[in-house]
Amino acid sequence: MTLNAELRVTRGTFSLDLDVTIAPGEVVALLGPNGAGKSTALRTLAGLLPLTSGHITVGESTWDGPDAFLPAEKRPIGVVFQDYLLFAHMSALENVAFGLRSRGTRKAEARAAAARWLDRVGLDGYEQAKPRALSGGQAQRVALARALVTGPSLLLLDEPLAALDASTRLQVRSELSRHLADFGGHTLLVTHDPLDAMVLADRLVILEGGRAVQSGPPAEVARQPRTDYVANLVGLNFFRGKASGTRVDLDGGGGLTIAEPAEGPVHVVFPPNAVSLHAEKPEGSPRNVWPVTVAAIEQHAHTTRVRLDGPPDVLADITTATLAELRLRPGDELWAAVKATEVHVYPA
Amino acid sequence: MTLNAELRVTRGTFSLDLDVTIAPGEVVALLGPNGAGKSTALRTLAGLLPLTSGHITVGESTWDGPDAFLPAEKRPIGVVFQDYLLFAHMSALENVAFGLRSRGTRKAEARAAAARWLDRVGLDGYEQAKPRALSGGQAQRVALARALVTGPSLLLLDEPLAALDASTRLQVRSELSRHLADFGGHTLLVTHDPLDAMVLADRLVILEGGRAVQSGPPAEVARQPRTDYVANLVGLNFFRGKASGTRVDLDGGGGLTIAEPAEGPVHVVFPPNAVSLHAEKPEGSPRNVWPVTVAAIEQHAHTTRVRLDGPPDVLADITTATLAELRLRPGDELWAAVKATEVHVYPA
Amino acid sequence: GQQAASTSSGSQAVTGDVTVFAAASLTETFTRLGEDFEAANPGTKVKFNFGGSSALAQQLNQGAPADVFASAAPANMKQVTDTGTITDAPRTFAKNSLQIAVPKGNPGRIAGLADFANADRKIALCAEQVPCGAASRKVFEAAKITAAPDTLEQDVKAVLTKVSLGEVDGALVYKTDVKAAGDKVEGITFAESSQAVNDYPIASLAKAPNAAVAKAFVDFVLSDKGRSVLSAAGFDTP
Amino acid sequence: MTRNRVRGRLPAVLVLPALAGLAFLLVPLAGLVIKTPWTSLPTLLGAEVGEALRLSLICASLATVLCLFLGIPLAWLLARSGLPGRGFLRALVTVPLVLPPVVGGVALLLILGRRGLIGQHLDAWFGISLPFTTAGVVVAEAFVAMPFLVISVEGALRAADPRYEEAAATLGASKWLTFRRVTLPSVLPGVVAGAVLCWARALGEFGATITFAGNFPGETTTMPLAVYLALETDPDAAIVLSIVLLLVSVGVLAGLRDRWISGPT
Amino acid sequence: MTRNRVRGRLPAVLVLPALAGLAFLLVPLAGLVIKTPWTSLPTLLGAEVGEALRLSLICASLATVLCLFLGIPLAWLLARSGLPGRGFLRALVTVPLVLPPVVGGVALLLILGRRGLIGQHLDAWFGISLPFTTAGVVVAEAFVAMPFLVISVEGALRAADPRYEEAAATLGASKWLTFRRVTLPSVLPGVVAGAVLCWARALGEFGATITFAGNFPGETTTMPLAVYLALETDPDAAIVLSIVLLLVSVGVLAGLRDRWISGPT
Ligand SMILES: Nc1ncnc2c1ncn2[C@@H]1O[C@H](COP(=O)(O)OP(=O)(O)OP(=O)(O)O)[C@@H](O)[C@H]1O
Ligand SMILES: Nc1ncnc2c1ncn2[C@@H]1O[C@H](COP(=O)(O)OP(=O)(O)OP(=O)(O)O)[C@@H](O)[C@H]1O
Ligand SMILES: [Mg+2]
Ligand SMILES: [Mg+2]
Repeated sequence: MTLNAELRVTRGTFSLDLDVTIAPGEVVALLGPNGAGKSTALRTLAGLLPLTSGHITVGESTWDGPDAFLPAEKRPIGVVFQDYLLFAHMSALENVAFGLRSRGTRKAEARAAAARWLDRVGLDGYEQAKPRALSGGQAQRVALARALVTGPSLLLLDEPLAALDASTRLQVRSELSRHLADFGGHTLLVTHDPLDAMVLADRLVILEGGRAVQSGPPAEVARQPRTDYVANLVGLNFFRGKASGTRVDLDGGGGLTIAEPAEGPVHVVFPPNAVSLHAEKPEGSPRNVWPVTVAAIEQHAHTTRVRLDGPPDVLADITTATLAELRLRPGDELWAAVKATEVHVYPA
Repeated sequence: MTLNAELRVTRGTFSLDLDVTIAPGEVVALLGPNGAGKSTALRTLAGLLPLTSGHITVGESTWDGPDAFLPAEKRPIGVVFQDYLLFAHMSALENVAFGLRSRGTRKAEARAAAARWLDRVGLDGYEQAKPRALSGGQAQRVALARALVTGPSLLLLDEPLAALDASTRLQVRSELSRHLADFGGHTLLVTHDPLDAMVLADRLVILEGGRAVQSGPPAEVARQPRTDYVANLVGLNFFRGKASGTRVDLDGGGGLTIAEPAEGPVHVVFPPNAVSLHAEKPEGSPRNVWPVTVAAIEQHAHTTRVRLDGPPDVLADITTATLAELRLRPGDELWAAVKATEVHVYPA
Repeated sequence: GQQAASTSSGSQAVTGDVTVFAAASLTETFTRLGEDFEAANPGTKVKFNFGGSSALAQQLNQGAPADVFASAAPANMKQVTDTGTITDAPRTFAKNSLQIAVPKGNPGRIAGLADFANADRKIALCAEQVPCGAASRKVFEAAKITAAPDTLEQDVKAVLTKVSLGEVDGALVYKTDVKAAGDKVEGITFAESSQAVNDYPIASLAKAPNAAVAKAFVDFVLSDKGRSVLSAAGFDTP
Repeated sequence: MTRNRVRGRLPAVLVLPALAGLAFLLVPLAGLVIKTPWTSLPTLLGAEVGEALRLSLICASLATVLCLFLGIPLAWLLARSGLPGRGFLRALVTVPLVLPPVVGGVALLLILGRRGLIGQHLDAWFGISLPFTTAGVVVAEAFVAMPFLVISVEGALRAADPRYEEAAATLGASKWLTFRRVTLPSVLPGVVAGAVLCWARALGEFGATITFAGNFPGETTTMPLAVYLALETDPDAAIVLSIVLLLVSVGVLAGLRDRWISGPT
Repeated sequence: MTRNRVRGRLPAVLVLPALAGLAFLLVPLAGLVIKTPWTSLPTLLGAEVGEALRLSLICASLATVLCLFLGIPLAWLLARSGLPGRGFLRALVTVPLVLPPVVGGVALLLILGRRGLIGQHLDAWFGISLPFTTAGVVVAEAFVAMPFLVISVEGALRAADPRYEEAAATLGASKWLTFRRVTLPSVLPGVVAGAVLCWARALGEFGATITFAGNFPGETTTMPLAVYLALETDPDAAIVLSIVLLLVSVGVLAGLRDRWISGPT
């Protein structure tokens, strides 16, 4: 029972045009910039926004199409909304039990199952709390439990972990990952966190401006981003250019030498920690060396990220030791160097 | 005009007891697990939740105390709420202009300033959109612009970047960082993202269960976490133990050899990429070697994280090459090794 | 007051407005009388305030700016004279007596007052607090009948509505009302009706803003002209 | 430790008209209370008044229940169903408000009376006759009071965020379950406000009741009817009776409301 | 391309009572309309009826405006101020609903009449006398209709999320500005519902008006009073007049509402 959807819908000036297929047991992560249409896509799958054209079919049954529309309450779905939409007058327990109750489970049973799920998301002891007396992260976990408890065959999760703190996120993510592994249904996960996507998803779909711009297994997408957004997401320096042999002329100006020859329009990526910075023009092995100006410096937990104006502009991650040695300040003029073997090139 | 606060307040069964001091121009990041009381602390500073005891003073003036209470509308603050609370019947522009209008700015001027701020947060073209027609991340940026536009002397930001996509987050973060650098006021930033905290804050305060458990400059907190939550946040393996000389007996079982001798109760940390994994017990330089079992494997963008059961339990980051070589699966028995020089020890 | 009936356009020309508070049941006749009065006395204008007699009495006692009060019952007139708002002796300008009213075709086959004791028939009467109810009681006492009403209405019109819609088989109302109801209601006269004749008193107010016209209007109502209008509507005149 | 929690002064621009409004509503009542010859109270409070009061309370409460049963679904239909011509229907619903109550009573008689369009069949087939019965009082009061409930609840429904209903639908809840467990609780303050209006209006109903149901002590004589008739003979007594009615009503409403009225906290 | 968008059947458990409710309200009106001798309409619609209709519309609208000015702040006071004894005040506000309108008129006379507690001073000092004037009609209608507005708006305020007001406060908005620009727009459907009830009730007001303002054609004779007088002389005419009033009211409400009534979208 594969889910097959051609989602075409218009909301004001925005239009969505996205084809998705989700195999049973598959977890697809939908990523994209704000306003790309991720929540809109989820709403169409949930039956809250009828398609203008296109269709949604699951196995033999049509959920949305030219002459059929299955309303939301008839679809076997579980949704975590971006803003949770917990029922304010019900306790956390009642919120979670609601889906079971409305599908006919007896009260005691529904409450027991709800309590188990609250426990699984780390909210043991908050059964009786009303949503307004919950913190943001607690509320989000109630929303997640509410969506999962009914065992739906399509899970639609809109940034389900965004409000969780670092360690709860780790726990809930692994709880969710365990659940999804056992779960034969379809999952569509919207997230802005590349780690969530990498850890949870079997396949990524990148949406920009209502259109899919890239899709594939997480590792492949991470290795070969096709847009600035994706490169940013996976943390790579990304350029478009024209290759001839071992030389790539970059569209934004400047050029790079590569290890394996290529021809025609290509994408070029290398990680920030492949960039070394030098006060004097370095000699020797790195085959790409060019002058840069420091634009900004950001201190991360264990490294320092330096934003450099080129051309080409690059990001460099340097160690605290290097930072101390170079005494960087915005405006400083330096030399950037990248080994040709660290540069990955693939056809555009 | 330093902000000086002793925040003591009770909400249901939860009680907050937090002392904060923020110097002019300083950005303090408040971090902590869900339900730690971060939003509650912000509400007290905003004047939306009167203190039970304690006080809030800014320079000479008392905002809250035994015999004075300055209501929210009299405090020169700007707040981004965790759930935005945009006014649904006003356009994005009107939302942002509202604070200026209520402080007496003339209409045309307020709208011009609001439009500038919408532009700064990347929402050029969305001036007339109503909040319900905005995506989650767009709405959050409107909320941020609304809080910043009035130039308040105390900024209270409750996870202001949580809903932003990776690249917008980068832009807005640097826009915010530029703004905060020019800004002589006080900023309290709640976030779950260590990177936001590191990049934006001058000082971190870690809140757990309503109490501050650690505080200090970002780099220091990142180097010497004092709780599991903080270690998790900054991505380090963290243990408590008792040192005598170059040996530390860990509280959870097992022991480690360290490079610099120490005595008494200590904390021990080392990064996941300092752990190497071996199929056979390795000989030679690493001074800490112990048998482990693979509990879970997570694929990240450019590395693989392996969760290992010890004792001691550790996280290891390995390259894709090592992963391929070892063909890891949960349940495999391996040897973990960490060089003594990579282990950082400091008094508990 | 027979002699006073001679006032007309001639001798003492009166001008100005006169405000008359009159019982609602007098709406039709007094509107006519007002027009006739204005025609007979050019330069005068009659303003009416029709309402329930008791409500009018309340208004007058609260200082309403009126010149003349025409009540449907002596009791309401007394409420006003008691407070000194009216100092003149009120004069009776019309009388009314009861009739049995039945729906068109008399589906309940009411023959006379005796049928009002029959519990199977739907009967409407006025409540005892209002004049027609008080009159009804006197009638039944005189006829030695214990009536079995289903409802005690707040005024004659309400009773009449129920008769004309066929909700009740019979009711006691004033002759004038049966007449006004036209062909939807049939009237049956009965002997005891003479036992309970209702008087309609009229008087001008002590502080009447326009005492001369007020007096002229009262006289006009009591004149032959006035009587003919009243009797055309079915009232008995004194 | 008591802390001084002055939350800023209330704005005069709101407080002054609010107080003026309060005065406008309450001073006339104070006038009534002051001018009332309270000495006559004991003699007035006979069994008949008790009877009328009891009947009033029962009928108003039953009418309110009837209105809740019919009116809440109607409000939902107007607010949520997407029915064409709703604007017009909504305007029609207010009609019993505008209709002079006596005419409303006549309208009810035309339909439900002995010879009424429906009433004649009710009478012929089931032997049910509403006029001149306590049930008739309930019907008349419900007819007059229902628009208050419908319009209030509809206003509340329109102000409620429909996305919670969508969330309920994704959890498999039918429209009816959603309505019962999600929508209704979230508009409870509006429903309570509507029910209060409805009850109070039914309690004070006079014209339609006497026209449709007549006036027979113990069966259809509610307090307003008693007051009206008392006005004919003894206005002071009428005022005393009104005040008794008011006191009972204020007592009931003041006692009932704070428990039901508050939104989710 | 037209797509079949059946959003699931409407639940019978809601639709059936809704239709029953609708029928309950509308069938009696249909009865009136059917039984009305429409032939008499042209002769009836003379200048006087036009006058009464005009007066009714003007007075009801003015009364509604007065109620909005005084009633919305009062509703705010009851819902938001944290005043002690609000429950009791709220119950008192409903009193003009319960009071038989005639008694309400008497109460107004006792206070604002020429010999009234306040009225005598108004008369003596300013030469203002409300009874028996058009202004008096407005006052009487406002007195009777205001509780509808207050209770509806208060219900809406209670259902509204107070956190938006907190957000406005953090933006430096005074309580008054917050009320005007944040609270009021978010409860607009409730305010509109209240205003509609208020207007319709004022339009149909009879008892208090005739008692306090009397019944002077062109000055205080509104349509319900005209209907009352017509009932005395020609019941059919009264029904025709009522229906004219209804049609006008339905026309106004159906025309006005959809523009104002919807919440934020
Ligand atoms: N009700 C609506 N009416 C008109 N336009 C809308 C509506 N809802 C959303 N939009 C527009 O559609 C676009 C897509 O919105 P959507 O919520 O799907 O984005 P998203 O991908 O979920 O973004 P985010 O990551 O910020 O949540 C946005 O540009 C938004 O402004
Ligand atoms: N209105 C309330 N009544 C009772 N308890 C409350 C209320 N609001 C919050 N709490 C409780 O207070 C605690 C702190 O909540 P708070 O919202 O301050 O957490 P937080 O640190 O902001 O968490 P998060 O990261 O999830 O946003 C929580 O345990 C919560 O359940
Ligand atoms: Mg979204
Ligand atoms: Mg929070």
